[in-house]
Amino acid sequence: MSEISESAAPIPAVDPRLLVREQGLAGYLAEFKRKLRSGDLGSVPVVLGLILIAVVFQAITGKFLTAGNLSNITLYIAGPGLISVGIVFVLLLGEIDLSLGSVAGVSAAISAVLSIQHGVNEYAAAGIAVLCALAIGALHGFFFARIGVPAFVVTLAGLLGWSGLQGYVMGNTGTLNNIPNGFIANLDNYFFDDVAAAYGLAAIGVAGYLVAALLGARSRREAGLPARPVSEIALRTALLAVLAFGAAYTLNQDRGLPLALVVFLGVVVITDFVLRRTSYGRKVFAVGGGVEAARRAGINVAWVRISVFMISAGLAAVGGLFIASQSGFADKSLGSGNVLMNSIAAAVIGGTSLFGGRGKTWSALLGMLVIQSIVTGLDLQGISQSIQYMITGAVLLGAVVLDSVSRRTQKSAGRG
Amino acid sequence: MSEISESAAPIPAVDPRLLVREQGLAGYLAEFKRKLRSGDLGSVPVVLGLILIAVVFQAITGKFLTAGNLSNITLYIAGPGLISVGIVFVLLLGEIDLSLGSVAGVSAAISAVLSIQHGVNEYAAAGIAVLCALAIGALHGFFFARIGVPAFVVTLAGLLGWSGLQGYVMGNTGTLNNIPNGFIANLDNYFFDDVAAAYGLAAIGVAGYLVAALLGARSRREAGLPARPVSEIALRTALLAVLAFGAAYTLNQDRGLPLALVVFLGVVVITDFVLRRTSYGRKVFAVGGGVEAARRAGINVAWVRISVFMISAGLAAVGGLFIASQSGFADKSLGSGNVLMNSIAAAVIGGTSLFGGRGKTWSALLGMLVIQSIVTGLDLQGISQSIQYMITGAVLLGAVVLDSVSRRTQKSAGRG
Amino acid sequence: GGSSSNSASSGGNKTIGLLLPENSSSIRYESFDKPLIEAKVKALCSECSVQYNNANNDAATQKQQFDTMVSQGIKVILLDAVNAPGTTSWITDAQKKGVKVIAYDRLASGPVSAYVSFDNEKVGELQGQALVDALGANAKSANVVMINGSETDPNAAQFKAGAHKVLDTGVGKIVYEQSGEWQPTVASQKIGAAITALGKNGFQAVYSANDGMAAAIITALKANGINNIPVGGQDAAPDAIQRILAGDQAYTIYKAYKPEAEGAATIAVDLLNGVSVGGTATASTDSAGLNIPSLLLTPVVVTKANIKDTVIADGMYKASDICTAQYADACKDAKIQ
Amino acid sequence: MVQSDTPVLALRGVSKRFGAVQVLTGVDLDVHAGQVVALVGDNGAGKSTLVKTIAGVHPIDEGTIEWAGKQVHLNRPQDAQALGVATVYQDLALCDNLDVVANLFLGRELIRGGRLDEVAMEKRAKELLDTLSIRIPSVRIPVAALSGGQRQVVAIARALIGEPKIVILDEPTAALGVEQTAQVLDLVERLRDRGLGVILISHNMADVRAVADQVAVLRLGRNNGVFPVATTSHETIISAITGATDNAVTRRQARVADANIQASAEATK
Amino acid sequence: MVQSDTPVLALRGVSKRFGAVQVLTGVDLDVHAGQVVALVGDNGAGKSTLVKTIAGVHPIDEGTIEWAGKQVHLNRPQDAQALGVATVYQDLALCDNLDVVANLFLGRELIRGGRLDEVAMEKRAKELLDTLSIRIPSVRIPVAALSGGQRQVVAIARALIGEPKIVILDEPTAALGVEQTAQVLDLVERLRDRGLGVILISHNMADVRAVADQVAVLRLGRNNGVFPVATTSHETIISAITGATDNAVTRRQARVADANIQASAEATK
Ligand SMILES: Nc1ncnc2c1ncn2[C@@H]1O[C@H](COP(=O)(O)OP(=O)(O)OP(=O)(O)O)[C@@H](O)[C@H]1O
Ligand SMILES: Nc1ncnc2c1ncn2[C@@H]1O[C@H](COP(=O)(O)OP(=O)(O)OP(=O)(O)O)[C@@H](O)[C@H]1O
Ligand SMILES: O[C@@H]1[C@@H](O)[C@H](O)OC[C@H]1O
Ligand SMILES: [Mg+2]
Ligand SMILES: [Mg+2]
Repeated sequence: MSEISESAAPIPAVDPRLLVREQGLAGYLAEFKRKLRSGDLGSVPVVLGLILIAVVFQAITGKFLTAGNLSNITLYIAGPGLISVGIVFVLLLGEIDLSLGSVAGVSAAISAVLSIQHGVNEYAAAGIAVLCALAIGALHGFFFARIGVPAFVVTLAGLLGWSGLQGYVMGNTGTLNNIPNGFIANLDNYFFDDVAAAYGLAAIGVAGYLVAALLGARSRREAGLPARPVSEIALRTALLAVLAFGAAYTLNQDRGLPLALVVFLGVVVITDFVLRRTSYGRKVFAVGGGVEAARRAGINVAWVRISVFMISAGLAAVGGLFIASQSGFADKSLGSGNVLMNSIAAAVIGGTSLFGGRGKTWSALLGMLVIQSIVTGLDLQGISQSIQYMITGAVLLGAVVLDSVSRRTQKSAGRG
Repeated sequence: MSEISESAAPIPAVDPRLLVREQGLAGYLAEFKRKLRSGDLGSVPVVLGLILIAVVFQAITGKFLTAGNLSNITLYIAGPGLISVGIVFVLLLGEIDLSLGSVAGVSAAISAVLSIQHGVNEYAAAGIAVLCALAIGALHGFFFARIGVPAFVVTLAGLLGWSGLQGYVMGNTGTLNNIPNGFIANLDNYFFDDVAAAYGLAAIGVAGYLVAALLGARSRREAGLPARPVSEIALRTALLAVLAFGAAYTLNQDRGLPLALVVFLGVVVITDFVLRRTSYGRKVFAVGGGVEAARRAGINVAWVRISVFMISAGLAAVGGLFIASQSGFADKSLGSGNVLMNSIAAAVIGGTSLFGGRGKTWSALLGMLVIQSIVTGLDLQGISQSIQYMITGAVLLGAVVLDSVSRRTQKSAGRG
Repeated sequence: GGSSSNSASSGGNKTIGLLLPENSSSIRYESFDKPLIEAKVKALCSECSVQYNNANNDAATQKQQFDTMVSQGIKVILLDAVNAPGTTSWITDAQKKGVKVIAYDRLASGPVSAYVSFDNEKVGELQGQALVDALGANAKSANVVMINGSETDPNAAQFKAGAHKVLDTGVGKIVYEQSGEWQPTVASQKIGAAITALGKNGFQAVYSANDGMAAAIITALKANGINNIPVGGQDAAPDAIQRILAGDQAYTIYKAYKPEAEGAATIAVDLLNGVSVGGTATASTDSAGLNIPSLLLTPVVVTKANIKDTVIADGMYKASDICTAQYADACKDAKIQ
Repeated sequence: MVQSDTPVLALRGVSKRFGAVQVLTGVDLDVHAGQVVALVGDNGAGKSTLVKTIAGVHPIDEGTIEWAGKQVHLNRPQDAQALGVATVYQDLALCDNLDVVANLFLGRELIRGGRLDEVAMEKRAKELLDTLSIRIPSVRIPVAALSGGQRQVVAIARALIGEPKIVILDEPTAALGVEQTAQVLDLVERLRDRGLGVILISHNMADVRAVADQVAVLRLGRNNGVFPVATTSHETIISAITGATDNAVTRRQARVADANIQASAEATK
Repeated sequence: MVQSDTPVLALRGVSKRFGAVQVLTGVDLDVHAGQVVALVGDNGAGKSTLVKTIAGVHPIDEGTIEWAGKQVHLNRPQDAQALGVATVYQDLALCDNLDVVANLFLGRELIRGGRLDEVAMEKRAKELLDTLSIRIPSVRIPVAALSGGQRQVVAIARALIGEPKIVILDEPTAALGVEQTAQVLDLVERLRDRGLGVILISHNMADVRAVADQVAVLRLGRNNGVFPVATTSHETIISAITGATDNAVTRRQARVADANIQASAEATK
């Protein structure tokens, strides 16, 4: 129906009320200052909070910023972090999944029983466990999307039911040690100790970002659309490079590039791509932003919901395997305790809304780093449990207050 | 501005499209049938689920419906039930409070330490504990409503912080036994063993309902508004009477009327009144239904939020005292574990929405009865832990599927 | 209803209640205690039955289960309390209704009729001593890391106290001490923090309060390139036995569940029949001024040297349970087949 | 105006109930290709409910819906979209969290190499919005930040993506400025000229008379007459809507005329 | 039309920015008691934003607001309400989960003996809705179940509870039927006669000319003239709104007139 353009009244391309950014670096800085003032800062407050936490713990313990400690932190966050990525998907729908700890537990149990007790190949066993988790997610999704049981109740039933199944599968065994140097044992404990690995990954990441940004900007300019100036792309790439190569250097000071970090980062990057750049991701956001509007747009809401619950369960299964790898075994209590709460908290601290339609999978990474940094910092200091709980609570609150205050400025300046 | 009515065009009183109910009992039944068909059944499905659970467990164990067991169930639900009532308030706002288990725990700890270790009068100690909880709730509310930190994060920090404080307050003691026959000891264990007590309460309840319904109907008729027909009031009163006197008879077969039941029922009735019949309650619903609309209506949203978090924390404190009474002691882990999840689940199972603006405090009672019946029924049968988890999960889901299926019919017939 | 006031010995109700605290951090409860007790009760009294509930580590839940049993008219209850010091009022009230309670494994406070257990402080002492032994000549100069049980578990405090009794004088220094909350992942992170704080050579042994945490600790140590320093636990879990065989773990504490469970079952049936328990409960324990007839068993340290003579000889595990393909060689070395 | 004998869309005896309210009772409606049918009626007459049944949002309780002479079942919005029904809802049905471009293409995103072709979508979005004379600060802000009229134009533009056979517009100009309204009326005429069927709901009789061929009146959920626009007077339609010749409109006109003849002449101009 | 010298409400140099968009720039506005000021402008001109600053929903960035000659600070809706500003928002701002009665009295419930006086509220609600000629199946259904026009009437009725000094109506008749529109226009006149100040936002020039005393035009967030209605022509106002004498409206009129003189005569009647 493009012929309807024929009678269009000429409208100036740019609305005169839009405060257009000056070209070049100066404009970039001016815009940053404006954003700072109006509180529109994205992830900056959380990152600042993270830096603050690191600096304070370094000052207190003198050990926080050692290569070994930072490397350990990447190992600790992989398992719960993967679960948290799944939770971001569920939160984007404006729903909750309470079962993910149990799903992680039952998956680790299935994989361990198959490979250790029944001699199934470890890769196959892990694959079967993930498939079981996908089926579990589909079941949750079915009851939620088709029968209409609130997700909270479905996944609460799942929380109970699957941890029961986990106990049942483990049977009288109780604990199954990972096969030494096997696939599961290595997941969270393998390091690419060639220095080239870490630097290579950093280089690929930075180059990938640069190429994508330049190509994107070019195709926008060709289409006559406003595009990011090259100076800004350069600045962002430089920042990314400092971060990436800094991390690579630090990891190489210790044991090298952890496999766990590669997997976790890979999952975050891929899911971020899926959510922001594919029509599936668009559907997830649409359902989270307004179920009825999404339905009227012809989106198969039930299928989107079911698929999201499958994704979250699948990622929880992988997270469970990482947790088993970290502890050295699978047992009846894997995935219980704080695992679920921490994963949800990470997503929320990282900036994903509990009310749907707003968030990104990077928040799982950022939030997990905040939580784990607090825990590890306090562990380094070796304080008693009660005091540790109190401090963790306070620091958690503090880390988010920063973000909230900036958002509040933004809100009072917006429609909200 | 009543003079603006002067030029009103005459409009027939009743819209011809409104399917007006026939007068009398016949009309009542016809409407019930219509509601049944369109799935607009309110609490009926949950009540049916409850009856089903009771019948099944009676058939299996042969002991479920004994007076002693039913009487015990009322004791078990009082503590978590009171917490659940507080959760209903929070859920009505569309928010969540994760700290309530810890608040219950820290309150019980404060009360126990004051009365047992420091010799403070037990009533005063309990009062101080509740005041502390109110202060805690105000603090949560402040961070949420004024600073803008998401309630999830504030109360997660609270969950950690207050359970840390609980451990700190209990110190090296670990466990403090209630003073024998003291105030706390009696809370959940005292029975009015005079048969007149239970029957009297039943009579007051039924008579109160009848008088209120008749007066309400009269004043509506006098104002020319459609009112409930007397036949319907009679029917409802009769149903209530059967239920109330049946319960009274059963309790009198055992140890009499439990104080815990009186308190729990009293709290449910009073909070129900506050939510449905006062302007404060109206404000809570308004904020839950649409923050911005409520704000523009001139409602002090921040104050409503803070007060709700105070109510939930205060009720959690009372719940904590009941739990201490039930277990016989206060310790470092009181309020941890399933307490919070069960309380939230009860509210949701009873029909309160997680998304705000829809629910009632009776759902705390109904939902708690469902959960506790499953647990007690399975305990009577004495099955192993894993299997018990799986059955609990399945029955929980089953109990809500009934409700969801009926709501789905309703939804497909409505705007939803 | 619970209105029956007949004395227990008149035999109205032939059910024995069994209340266990949890089933996730240790397999003992549903793999050993429960089946062993059920079998022994059946063997002693064919018309008797056992009603079992598990509290999932929640004291309030356990109280509900206790009350439910009392109101059903059960007259003898074996109670392994989630919170042992908190049961005074439970047992006092039950006693008034003619219900007899046996404190199983943990000494429930209040007027219990008998007590069957291992000595938890003794467990801690044995753990400490085993660690000192594993360090051998270096013990006096060794730095030791302690990862204790949960601060909310009263048993954990006793293990900790017992271990300290030995370690405080037996080793050089406790350089890092934290609660692992009975959670493997937590224990793993605590040991990571200890390595960061003290350096890879900063300690020479790790005390872990149980086997579950020990497994995670050993994994973390290996991941940090620390091999072959003594780590010990308790519970004699099968995987721990395997680690001991492989040389990864130094020792565990074996609490022989069979005599404990069977002794408890015997006492329970005796109480049900109104028979004196003196034949089984030969010892006596002081509990708030009361002398409780007791059966106190001695825990045993298990190292590579005595696996064959303890857990295998007692029939707790079959050799085939332990000697899976990976451990076949180690089994041969330890003369287990 | 090319009209065939079988209507593209025909409703026969359609009824719909919500709980205790019988919203539609035995409603008939015919829409031919190349025809603009205005659906008018009092507030709450059931117009929006009727078009939602056609759009597959609310399945009907009784009656039949025919598409090009064949009975169809419209149970989900997809069903109607697949036939070629594009709908602009009165409540707009936009996703507040998504930006203008994402809303325009929701469910019909342009894809290139497996990923969203944001450049092409953004370009097309700008063109479409220009056609409708709307000025939006940026097509990359969430629609929650748009003015009422801007939102409405976004919703209208949505309906023009794809190749519909029938376009339903539920009060499309309610929030629009004079210029935008004129553009939408132009648009309706262009759609008719291209042989599409259009259902236009509006309370603005001037607009209705300007573009509609037929006026179908709904009153209290029932048909209350179908009038050819060319040969029916304004008063006839108003009294079919209100159900009376003496109504607030006529009373107001009379009163205003009494009070100030000159002002009245201006006002109705 | 009783008018005093000091306006009840006066805005001086009001500016407001949302993020990267400068929505209002140095806007002035005067409203006297007993005066109806129409605020008109293109979609997105900033009309709703301007009234929201008066209603205390969005605090202003720059400029001053004077109430009866004294400077006031309106930071919360309560502040404006306390002065006597009643507002009907374009997006209505109703609580979807509450029923009609609860929405009408939200924040100003009638109380008797400590509890809500539901009977009195329900009675008063029915009276109010009757005044506005609206038919709503039941005042006890949640407003989510109402038609667009029904919801709008509820929002208008809300503004009449209490004793306002200034009533702001942001496109109050956008979703209303002919009869309801007439009632609302009557209402505006009655409010003026009772000495209240009224700000009326509308895109419907006929309505504006019918009831307004003055027309204030906003264009791209700036003042673009204030005109007395009686002495200003339709075309002048339209070109102040669109910023051009050649616009879609005039083009459309010319085209339609060419094509069909008779239809055109009918349509503008
Ligand atoms: N929160 C916000 N963030 C960014 N821009 C906004 C926000 N709120 C409003 N705007 C912009 O401000 C401008 C004015 O909006 P406003 O709602 O005041 O217009 P209006 O004159 O009422 O238009 P209409 O006639 O369509 O209702 C619009 O361009 C809109 O996109
Ligand atoms: N979910 C629902 N439950 C009950 N009644 C409903 C529901 N949805 C709509 N109604 C009622 O149906 C009637 C028709 O509504 P509808 O929205 O179709 O009217 P309309 O003709 O579009 O009115 P308007 O011109 O105001 O937009 C109204 O009386 C409304 O209250
Ligand atoms: O055996 C141990 C038990 O005694 C303790 O209470 O919990 C942890 C177990 O390992
Ligand atoms: Mg409508
Ligand atoms: Mg507007």
